[in-house]
Amino acid sequence: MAEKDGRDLSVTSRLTRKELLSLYRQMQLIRRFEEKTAEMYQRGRIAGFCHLYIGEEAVAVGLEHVLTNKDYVIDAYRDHGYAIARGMDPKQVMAELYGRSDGVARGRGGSMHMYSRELKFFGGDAIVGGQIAVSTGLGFAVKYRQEDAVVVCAFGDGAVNEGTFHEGLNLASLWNLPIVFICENNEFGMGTAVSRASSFVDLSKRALGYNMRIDKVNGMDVLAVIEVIDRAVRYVKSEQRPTFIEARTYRFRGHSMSDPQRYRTREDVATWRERDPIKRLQQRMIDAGQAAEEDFKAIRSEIEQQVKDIVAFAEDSPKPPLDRLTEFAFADYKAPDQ
Amino acid sequence: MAEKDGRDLSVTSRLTRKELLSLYRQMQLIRRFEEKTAEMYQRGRIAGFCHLYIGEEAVAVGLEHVLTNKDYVIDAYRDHGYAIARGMDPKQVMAELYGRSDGVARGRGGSMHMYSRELKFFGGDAIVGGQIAVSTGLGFAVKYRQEDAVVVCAFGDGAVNEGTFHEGLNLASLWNLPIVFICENNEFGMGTAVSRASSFVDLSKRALGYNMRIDKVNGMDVLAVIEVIDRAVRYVKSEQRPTFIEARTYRFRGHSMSDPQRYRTREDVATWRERDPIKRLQQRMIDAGQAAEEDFKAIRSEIEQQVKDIVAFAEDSPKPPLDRLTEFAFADYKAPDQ
Amino acid sequence: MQKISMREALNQALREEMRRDMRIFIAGEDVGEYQGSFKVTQGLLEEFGQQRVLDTPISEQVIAGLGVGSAMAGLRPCIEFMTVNFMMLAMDQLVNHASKWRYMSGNILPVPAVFRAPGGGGQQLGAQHSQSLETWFVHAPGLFVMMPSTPYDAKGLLKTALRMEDPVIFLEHEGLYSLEGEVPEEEYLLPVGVGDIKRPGADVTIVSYSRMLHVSLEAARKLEGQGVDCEVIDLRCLKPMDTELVLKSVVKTGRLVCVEECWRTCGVMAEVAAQIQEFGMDYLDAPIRRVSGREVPMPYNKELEQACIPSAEQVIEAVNLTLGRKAAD
Amino acid sequence: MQKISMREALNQALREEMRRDMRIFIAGEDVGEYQGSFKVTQGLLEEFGQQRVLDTPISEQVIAGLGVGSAMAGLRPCIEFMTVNFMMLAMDQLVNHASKWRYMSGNILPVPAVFRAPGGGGQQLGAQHSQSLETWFVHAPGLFVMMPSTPYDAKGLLKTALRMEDPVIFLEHEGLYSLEGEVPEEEYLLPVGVGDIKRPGADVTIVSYSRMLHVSLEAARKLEGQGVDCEVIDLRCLKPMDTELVLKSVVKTGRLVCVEECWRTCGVMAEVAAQIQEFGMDYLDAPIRRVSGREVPMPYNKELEQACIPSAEQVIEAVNLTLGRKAAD
Ligand SMILES: Cc1ncc(C[n+]2csc(CCOP(=O)(O)OP(=O)(O)O)c2C)c(N)n1
Ligand SMILES: Cc1ncc(C[n+]2csc(CCOP(=O)(O)OP(=O)(O)O)c2C)c(N)n1
Ligand SMILES: [Mg+2]
Ligand SMILES: [Mg+2]
Repeated sequence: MAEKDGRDLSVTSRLTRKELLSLYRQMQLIRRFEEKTAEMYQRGRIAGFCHLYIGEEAVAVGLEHVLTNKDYVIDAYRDHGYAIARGMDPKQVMAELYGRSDGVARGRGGSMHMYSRELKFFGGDAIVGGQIAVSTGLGFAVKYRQEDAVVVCAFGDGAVNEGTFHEGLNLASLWNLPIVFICENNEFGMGTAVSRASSFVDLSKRALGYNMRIDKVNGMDVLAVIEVIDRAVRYVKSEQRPTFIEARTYRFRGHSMSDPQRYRTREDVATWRERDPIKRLQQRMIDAGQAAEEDFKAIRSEIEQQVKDIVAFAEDSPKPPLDRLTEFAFADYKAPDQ
Repeated sequence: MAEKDGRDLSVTSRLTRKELLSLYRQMQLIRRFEEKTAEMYQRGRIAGFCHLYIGEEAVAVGLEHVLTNKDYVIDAYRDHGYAIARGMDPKQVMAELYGRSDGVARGRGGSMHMYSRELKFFGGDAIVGGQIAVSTGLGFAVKYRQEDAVVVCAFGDGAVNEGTFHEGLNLASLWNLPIVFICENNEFGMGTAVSRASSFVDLSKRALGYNMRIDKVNGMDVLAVIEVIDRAVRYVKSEQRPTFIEARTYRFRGHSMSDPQRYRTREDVATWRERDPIKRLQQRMIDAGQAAEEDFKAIRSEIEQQVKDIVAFAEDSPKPPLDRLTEFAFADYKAPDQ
Repeated sequence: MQKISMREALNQALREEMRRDMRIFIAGEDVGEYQGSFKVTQGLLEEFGQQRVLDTPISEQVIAGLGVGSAMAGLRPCIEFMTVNFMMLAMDQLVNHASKWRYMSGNILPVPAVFRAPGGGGQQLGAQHSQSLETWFVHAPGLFVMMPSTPYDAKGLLKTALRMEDPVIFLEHEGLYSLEGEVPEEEYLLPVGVGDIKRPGADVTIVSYSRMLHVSLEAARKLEGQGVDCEVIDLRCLKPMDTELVLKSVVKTGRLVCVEECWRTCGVMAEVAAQIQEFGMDYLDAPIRRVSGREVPMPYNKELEQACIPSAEQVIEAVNLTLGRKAAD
Repeated sequence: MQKISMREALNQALREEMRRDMRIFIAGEDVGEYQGSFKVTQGLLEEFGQQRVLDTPISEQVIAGLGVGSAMAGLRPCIEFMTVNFMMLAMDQLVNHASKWRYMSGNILPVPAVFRAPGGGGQQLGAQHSQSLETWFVHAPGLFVMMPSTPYDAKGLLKTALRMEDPVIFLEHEGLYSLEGEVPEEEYLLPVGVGDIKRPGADVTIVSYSRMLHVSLEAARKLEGQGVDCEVIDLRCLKPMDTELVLKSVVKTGRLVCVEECWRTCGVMAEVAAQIQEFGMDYLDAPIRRVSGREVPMPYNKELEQACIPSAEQVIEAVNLTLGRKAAD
């Protein structure tokens, strides 16, 4: 097992001020994007299930700092943050939430279904654990074509109990697929605490049965995430073996938009809010004299404008025309001879 | 982990000559039953898939030596040996293979589907790993009714790679279900060697992720099986926790009746035949002066007669009447009001 | 009579049966502490305790297997799938196991288990969360399938289901949980496989079930204004299916429109149409028409989604077609 | 022309397409070293190597997921399930994933994967191993479903399937692998969704597919002796389904008998019957009859099993019924 998170700072200690501010910017953008999403959901502009990434931003942002556009990413339904961190246009992500033609899935997908072929972002899977099975196919393709790339497959603590987790990790290990499995342990699968769903509370132990390298990281610390992912990606590429990482994190909001959250206390949430990954990075930079409060303020106000533009874009985007309802069901095949 | 198999002989050292001979008798009965089954299959009296237990007899017989009729057993499709060891009438098992009315499932089930309600034998599941999911329900019922019993769930090395294995072991551990999971590792799932299907070749390691007691046993030594199962059953009852056991064994015949067996050599099979569990027990008793060749010969000739009677019974059993084809599809409900 | 919601009716059914029969327990994802993702199991953990109301991990195969095994061992499991969409993960336990064990064992191991799940579309939940999969279960022998449209039917059928000796797939519609209706204070059960005439009429028969029953009733009300008197039949149970009742009605009306939310091809109404033309062709004055869910994965966008789900307008159009009041589309 | 078995025809299709397109690979349980449990992949490991012919663990969900993911990433997986019965374990990957991804992603992530499986009854394999599950796939939008009855069709359709841009469920019948038939030496493809008249006739239309096509032909031969001239149509593709061809035939014959091995309720032929009565009622001189698999879990006993599978006698009886030559049963 690799060293504990944050101990080895060989990668992040070399990050420039600009790079650090960029991490801040991305996390803050996701945060504000999600807050805006919640607001527009309350106002009835967005509907369906909608799972916010607030509190967990360091995982996707740290991850994407390491990945390149050669790499592949697949995720569950809590995917807005992943899509934005991957580099997808937040306007198009918002337009998808609005169900509009300019949405990444042209309004067909919705909150749980963000995709980009160019950016190799494969979703957005609303079936818990489904993407783990799919990720083996991505990993196989990378290996088959001998690409210099890794596949990252992210899922929640709840997904660890699905059969797909087991079948997927076994196959990945057996076939030496270049996959980084990341379990975002945010302590709950909907209203069920990890201790009430998993035979080990320490989820990294759930991967013991696959002859696979295991690592853990504090998912509230973007620099720790970068270190651990960097090591993971280098390991996967050099050894041509998959790896499993447990990221400890927390969602500050409910599971989706209508969650009374009786399964946890306000104090629990408050405790975790103190570990806010955005504040943490800010404080760290201030303490190290790398930036001042003004710098962050400036970024935040830029983002305010950006988020306004994002919403305006979605508001203006046309609805998909009704007469194109069945388009995309299939490729265009010649109609059967009559 | 418990001690290695065969080391602690606290239980089997107390076995009487009579008990030991009874173990021999049961293994030999299963062996001859299966050989007869193969013969009658070749003669077209039995059809469909037919998986013989030859070579693996020590596992079911050792197991059943420890279990009582309070306990529950569920197994896969290689189930003739389990059914007989459980105490089911071999005549009715054979009649089932013949598809006759006196069969344990009245000719509806066939080779892969032996059952007995009285003896709490739940099958007989032809879906690899399916019985692992079902066994959690048996375990739950035992616990719910606070019975002084365990559930034994047996499956092959191939089943370890199914999602049901993962979901089942996690739930059993999480809910403290009284289940003994036995993996009969006979080195192959059909034509696929364990090393080509599992990320750990040591299958006991595949259970590491469930916070569960793990044990191993030489499944070719009936006494070792008894020791290990005895410990397991006592553990499950006293701790109210499940346990996992890997039994190393080998099938001397093909996977089912039409298997060219290109995936292994004659030498491999010959090596394992030297470890024949029946011969092993016989030799051990002879070496210990507990019995002579004559004793075994007498038993074998009794069994010859018994097997003849078994076949005669099946041959004479009537075929299920055609007009009762849809019987048993449902309980008898009142027809809808007209 | 009390006027209660479908949600409450189901809750009462569970509560009453659990009081009656200690063998019944409930298990599923978030059915306990969270009170059920659609709150059908609200308060049951409190009343019956952790031993009888169990939150499971997200492990659909083993949730189903828990039902199969415990039922074979003599309990009466009532398993909740968070939605029908996830039953896909459990098809093997439901169809290779639950539906077959009684027969395959020559009648010695029945599986008296109820598998409940909410489903259907209309909430903009996207393609993986808006399905109506009843057809798959109806197709498989050995399963009973119930799909009620009113609080009264829901309570009576669920209570019946929990007393049956065979596996029952009990499907609820997410869009109906808040629907209110009259339910007797005193105990009652409903028979298995018996449809119900929800609105008598003379001109055209409309057959439906679950949420589409209400769409059919809406269409019937509107058609009344146009002088068309529709008889609206609720199948309630899909297996066994009371096509006798439909046939009787068709003998009277000579016209049949079938309304379902599920996909058309090989859907529930394909069976109704196939049977009615076989046994009632002489009585039919027009071809049987089906109004079904559009055959695409459900789109998220609201207007697109609504266009996929049968509407009263579509039902009216189909009725008019069978009456020859407009040209075929 | 060569005369080869269905098994060999399928093997040729795989071989030719794999030579043509490096993106194609084969994966499944025992497809490589064991040469396939029904020997369809015989010799392919030898020719194409371990990189392109892969034995998998017994993990149906991930076998299907491997197909979905690699197809989205640009490969052309040809996944073999050991039998269709085990596809139940993969329904979520096939229907919640493969069938939906193109649409759900607004057309950016198609899933060009072929999922093959043998199936059907008649070998005394018992209830869990004798099923015909095509209906489930036909019901789900986003999937193509092929189910050929001859070596010629099998080869042409499988080659086509491997060149398509969408997921194809390709179902083979265990009872047909050894069936021989003429197959051209030169390359050919078959169009998608086009049925085939396997025997022209004037009096009654019999529609079928897969092994039941041969039972239908046998019935037609026998009926010829009784002076009845049957047209026998092979659907070949079940989705899209060439009901146009059936309708055209019914316009001519006025009578239709549908023959399927799967369970009747909501089966493939329920759809055919529902469509033909809708669009062809005016041409029908008698109700459409279905001959289907009996609705029980398949029994092991040979006579019971045979009684569950449609026979030529049953088809003849149904044809006679539509001709009014005997009273309805
Ligand atoms: C197969 C399946 N079962 C159940 C659900 C319903 N469901 C949606 S999210 C969720 C909780 C998942 O928790 P986790 O994996 O921890 O992810 P998180 O939401 O915490 O990010 C559940 C049970 C589903 N979508 N898919
Ligand atoms: C779900 C499922 N997949 C595939 C099969 C086909 N199959 C039958 S037995 C078998 C091999 C199982 O091997 P193992 O679990 O080691 O048991 P063994 O036969 O060695 O006793 C396979 C793949 C099946 N019956 N069920
Ligand atoms: Mg979680
Ligand atoms: Mg094995």
